[in-house]
Amino acid sequence: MHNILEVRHLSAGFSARKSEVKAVDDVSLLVPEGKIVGIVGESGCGKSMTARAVMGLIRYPGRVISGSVLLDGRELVGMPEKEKRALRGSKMSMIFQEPMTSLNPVMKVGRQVEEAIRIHEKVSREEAAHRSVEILTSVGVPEAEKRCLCYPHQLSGGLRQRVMIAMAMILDPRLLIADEPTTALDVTVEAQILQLMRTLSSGGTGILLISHDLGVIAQVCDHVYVMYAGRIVESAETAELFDRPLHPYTRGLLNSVRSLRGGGDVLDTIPGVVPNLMRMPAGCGFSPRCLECREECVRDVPRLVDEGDGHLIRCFLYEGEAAE
Amino acid sequence: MSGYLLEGKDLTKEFPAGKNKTVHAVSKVSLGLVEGETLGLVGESGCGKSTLGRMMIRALKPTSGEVFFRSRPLTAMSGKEFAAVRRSFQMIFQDPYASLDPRMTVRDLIAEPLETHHICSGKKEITERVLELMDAVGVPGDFLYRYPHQFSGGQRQRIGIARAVAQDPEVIVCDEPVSALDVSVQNQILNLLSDLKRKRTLTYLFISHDLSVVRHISDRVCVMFLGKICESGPTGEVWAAPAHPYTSFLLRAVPKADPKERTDASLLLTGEIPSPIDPPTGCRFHTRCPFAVKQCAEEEPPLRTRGERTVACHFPLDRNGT
Amino acid sequence: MLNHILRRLLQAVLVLALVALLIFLMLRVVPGNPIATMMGEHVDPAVIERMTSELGLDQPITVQFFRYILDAMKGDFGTSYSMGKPVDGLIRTAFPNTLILALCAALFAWVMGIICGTVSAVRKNSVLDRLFMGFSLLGVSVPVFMAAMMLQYVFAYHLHWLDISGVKNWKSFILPAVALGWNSAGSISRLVRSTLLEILQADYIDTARAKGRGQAGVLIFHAMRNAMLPVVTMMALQLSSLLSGAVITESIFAINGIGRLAVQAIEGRDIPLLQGTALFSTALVILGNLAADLLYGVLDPRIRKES
Amino acid sequence: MPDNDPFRKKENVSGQAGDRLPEPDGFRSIVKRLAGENKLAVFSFAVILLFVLAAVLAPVLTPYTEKQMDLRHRLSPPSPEHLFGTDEGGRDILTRMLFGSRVSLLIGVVPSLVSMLLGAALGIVSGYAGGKTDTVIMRLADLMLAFPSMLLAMVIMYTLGGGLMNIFLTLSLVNWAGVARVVRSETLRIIKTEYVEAARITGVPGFRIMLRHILPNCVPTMLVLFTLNIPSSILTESSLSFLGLGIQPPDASWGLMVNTGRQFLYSAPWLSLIPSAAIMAIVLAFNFLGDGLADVLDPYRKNQ
Repeated sequence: MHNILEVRHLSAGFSARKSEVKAVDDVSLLVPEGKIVGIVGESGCGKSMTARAVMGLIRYPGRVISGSVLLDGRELVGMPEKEKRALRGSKMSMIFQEPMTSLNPVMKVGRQVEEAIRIHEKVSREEAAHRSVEILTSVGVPEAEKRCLCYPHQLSGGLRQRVMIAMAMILDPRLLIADEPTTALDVTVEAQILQLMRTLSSGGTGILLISHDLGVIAQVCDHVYVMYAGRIVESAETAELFDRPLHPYTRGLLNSVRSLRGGGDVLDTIPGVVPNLMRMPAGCGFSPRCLECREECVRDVPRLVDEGDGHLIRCFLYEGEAAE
Repeated sequence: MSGYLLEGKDLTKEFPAGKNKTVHAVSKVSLGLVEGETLGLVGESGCGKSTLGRMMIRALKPTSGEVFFRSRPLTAMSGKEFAAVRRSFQMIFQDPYASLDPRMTVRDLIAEPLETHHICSGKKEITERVLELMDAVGVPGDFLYRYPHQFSGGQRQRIGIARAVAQDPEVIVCDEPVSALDVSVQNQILNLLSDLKRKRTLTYLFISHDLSVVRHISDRVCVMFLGKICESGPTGEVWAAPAHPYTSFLLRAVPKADPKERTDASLLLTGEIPSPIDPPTGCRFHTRCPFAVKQCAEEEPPLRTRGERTVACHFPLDRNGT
Repeated sequence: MLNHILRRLLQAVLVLALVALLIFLMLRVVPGNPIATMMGEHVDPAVIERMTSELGLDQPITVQFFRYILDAMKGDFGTSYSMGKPVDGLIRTAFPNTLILALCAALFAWVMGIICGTVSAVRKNSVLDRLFMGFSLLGVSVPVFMAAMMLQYVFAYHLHWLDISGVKNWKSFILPAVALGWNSAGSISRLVRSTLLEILQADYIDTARAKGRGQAGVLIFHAMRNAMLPVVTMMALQLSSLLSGAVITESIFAINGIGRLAVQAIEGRDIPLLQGTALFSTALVILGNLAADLLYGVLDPRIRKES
Repeated sequence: MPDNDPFRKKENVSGQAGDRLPEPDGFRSIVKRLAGENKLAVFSFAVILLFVLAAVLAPVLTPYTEKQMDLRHRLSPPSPEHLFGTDEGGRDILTRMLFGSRVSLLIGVVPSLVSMLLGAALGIVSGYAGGKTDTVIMRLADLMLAFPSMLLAMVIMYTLGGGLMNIFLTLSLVNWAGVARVVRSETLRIIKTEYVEAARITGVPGFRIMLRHILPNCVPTMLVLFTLNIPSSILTESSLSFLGLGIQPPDASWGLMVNTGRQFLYSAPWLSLIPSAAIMAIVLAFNFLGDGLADVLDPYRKNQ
């Protein structure tokens, strides 16, 4: 299948006082056409930074350190800003976690939605306005024409996120990056937005969905990458990953999922806390919290190895086996 | 009277919102806590669960209605009378970053309730007590003189919990105590809360939007929608067979962490939550309810009791979900 | 919206009335008969007495105040002791000069402030940024009288480009306006810079960039309007300090404006004139604040709908 | 309080606090950070110290006295005997500068301190109490802010007459309102925080909440306001003295010296230039220091 997005050995971070801090370390991933690919991880694991690196929107003083990002085969790393700008909003677009702060508070919704058309195509205002009403309707905004005249603060959270999606989808991009698109929403609205994501991907758009919520990932993703401390620690088809989690972190994460059906008195936990970027462990990022931690885990970073059927894993528990 | 430790009757809270407009945050809600239980209060944002929780311990004055603590009217007490029972109530907050004064050390933070209620006196004695509390919540005693910003979110929440239990309260309102934390840390805090409850005979009013958290921690649950309670009962039973359509849709909408159990699009609620400024007439859920008939729009459904469960719906669902 | 305007207007009138009372009382605290003070010691006491009663100064202070207010509402601020002319007439002749001076100074301050602030924010930490911010801080730190004298010395005395003092034509206003606006330009450019830097971190700026907006587009279509909100408030506050500064610039450049009238009033121990100028300037500031308030409502839809 | 959106901060919260988060603003840490990040502010602080030292040691540093006239040496240009020259009365300018710096520094610090204490107290009470108390205090503040400060000062000085004490009073009256407003809005922000709610629920009395929770959290703002009020007070005094409404001769004040030197601007420019430059230098130093403090104390700016 055709891969819309191909990220190869991407590293990104920023220079602190004396040393270089890598928030994203050697990340490779693929987003095929019409699929939803998920990145799951906790705060500070580098998932948002990866997304921003793809879009070329890393905030100063952060930057891409090495690696390559291919959008439909075109290299984005090192591409002149002007060319990249032409791709943003037309070939690839992004929606953010906070629909409230991600919309300009002093600009009418309609103007914000049609903005991408006005930037990338030479069309009249009427034509642009017409198309923005159309796209708003298609992402499920009722009375779209009336909403176009509203300011963002007059809309509910769910509607705002739909507006964000309409804004991102108006030029029918090849790639949509969604950074925690439902985290700020209520459960019933979250389910609607996830449903919308599925519809969008069935139209051929490749979606890179970033979330901390295993539930969201399980519901919509076709393929999952698990990130921890800046690295991809495991990657597999969604069903495979939830069936046969291999990495101790993934297992811990899945074990700590609480069921609606209830369970034992004491919940499973992962001991310790998420590591700080400034004080990353030398070896495997998870080693300080890992119950199966060995000597080499503290010392060296394990390689990402294939455990069969494209199920990749970065852990010494499996590296040995693969070598044998 | 009733067997409740803490009971709210017909509590209503309205906030002014601009001219001639009122936010009906909570409308005539009655709620009772049995001693030693954990009561979950569930609902989406803006449903009034936090407001209700605060009214129950007089952290917020109700517009109308009354709260009884051991059958004594809490709301009617004078400031002086309330000061005498105030020690029985505490609260744990959602945001561990905002709920600890950034300019106080851990010792001073935890010591504040001890000093306010004259539980112990003398610097040394207070410090010893603080150290005991830190130990009880799993924060190392070496951190006594550190400031909140030097801790992670989970540890801060532990400090907040230590502060809450310092005065040996009877009732603690937990307002979304884990929703700001990382997934892998949430369970640590939930386990700590269960553990403390067992050791100190506490009663929790546990406010959360996360249905799985509520399922795990609470004995009974109240589901709120737009300032009203629509259903209550033992958590296991309600979750297994919801009687109110809203509860049922809510449970179905939760994204389950199992790719084999994907939510069916046809079983989702449509539309948005109506505004609490101008709530719908009759049953407040009728604008989103696929089963609504004319009666639902006109008549407000009364709370009906069936054994341990209550439901406010003209046409409650039976066990098969119809 | 109309309701909002009316309420603000009412508030403004109330503040103005209180200001009038305050000025009135403060000036009445001065010990001794003001007429006697003004006329000196060798005047026939009978003359002083006659004048005192003519001006109503022998009445109880409440009566004096209400008469003053009633007269003021009719546009009559009394007669200047030292110049012997009606105060409102004096103010009316002086006002255009002050207005032109203040407007020119404000224009200079806003244009300079916004341009320097924006450039500094966009080119953060560049040489240009440091240069502009150095100038801004200098602007904030230089006393108005120093700026005025320096400009006078260099451009008028040394280079003979412009007049030293007095009002002859539009060019006469250049030096005073720059001297007066210098200070405000500094504060505005510093505010514009810090506000813009904050706004450029906002999420919606990322959204705009994700749509393919370039730096200029982001700045013009998204950042500027939001950045203007605090600047508008600041400008209103600047009006007050502009009028304060006008007192000094007008004296140095010998411009017949409100500020110079106030100084003359003090030199002549002329209570009606001082009262009139102080009240008039305060009214201007209140009016400016009101205008800024309404402008803010226009710029920020969130405020507009709430009121 | 209406329901907070429970999802609001879900993912923004980072796992572990690190070195990048601001330290609590103990005096030592402020100095440390200032030294580390803003060399200019440290330099300014040194300049201010130098001025203070000069003001204190004035009588020791000069053989002349501030009022000592010498009509044979009127308006003499800078020379080894008179480093900054003499004025129209033959008085040594350096000496008058040194004594004038006492006035300027006192004028800078005393009213700023008074107005800050007054403004902070009224601001906190106003914000915390709300209701009628708030309305009364804030209307009063509006009133003070509506006056162009120069004119208000002029009216007060007219009534009270010139002199150091009256200038103190005037400047305190002019400045408290601004402080009260800022502190009030800061208080309003703080009382909405969960830690104040926690204190209330615990039953901590109102007075104690103001003292232990609100005041310490206002201190950084107050400190910045204080350092920025000093230069503005110095400027206002010099302007008043310049107009002849402030310090009265033969006492020395920089503003007054500029004023008297003005008539000799073209023949003996140093008479007004030197005191002007001194005013500028001290004001600049305080502004740099205030800026540096604001940078260090404001967590938002720090995170950029």
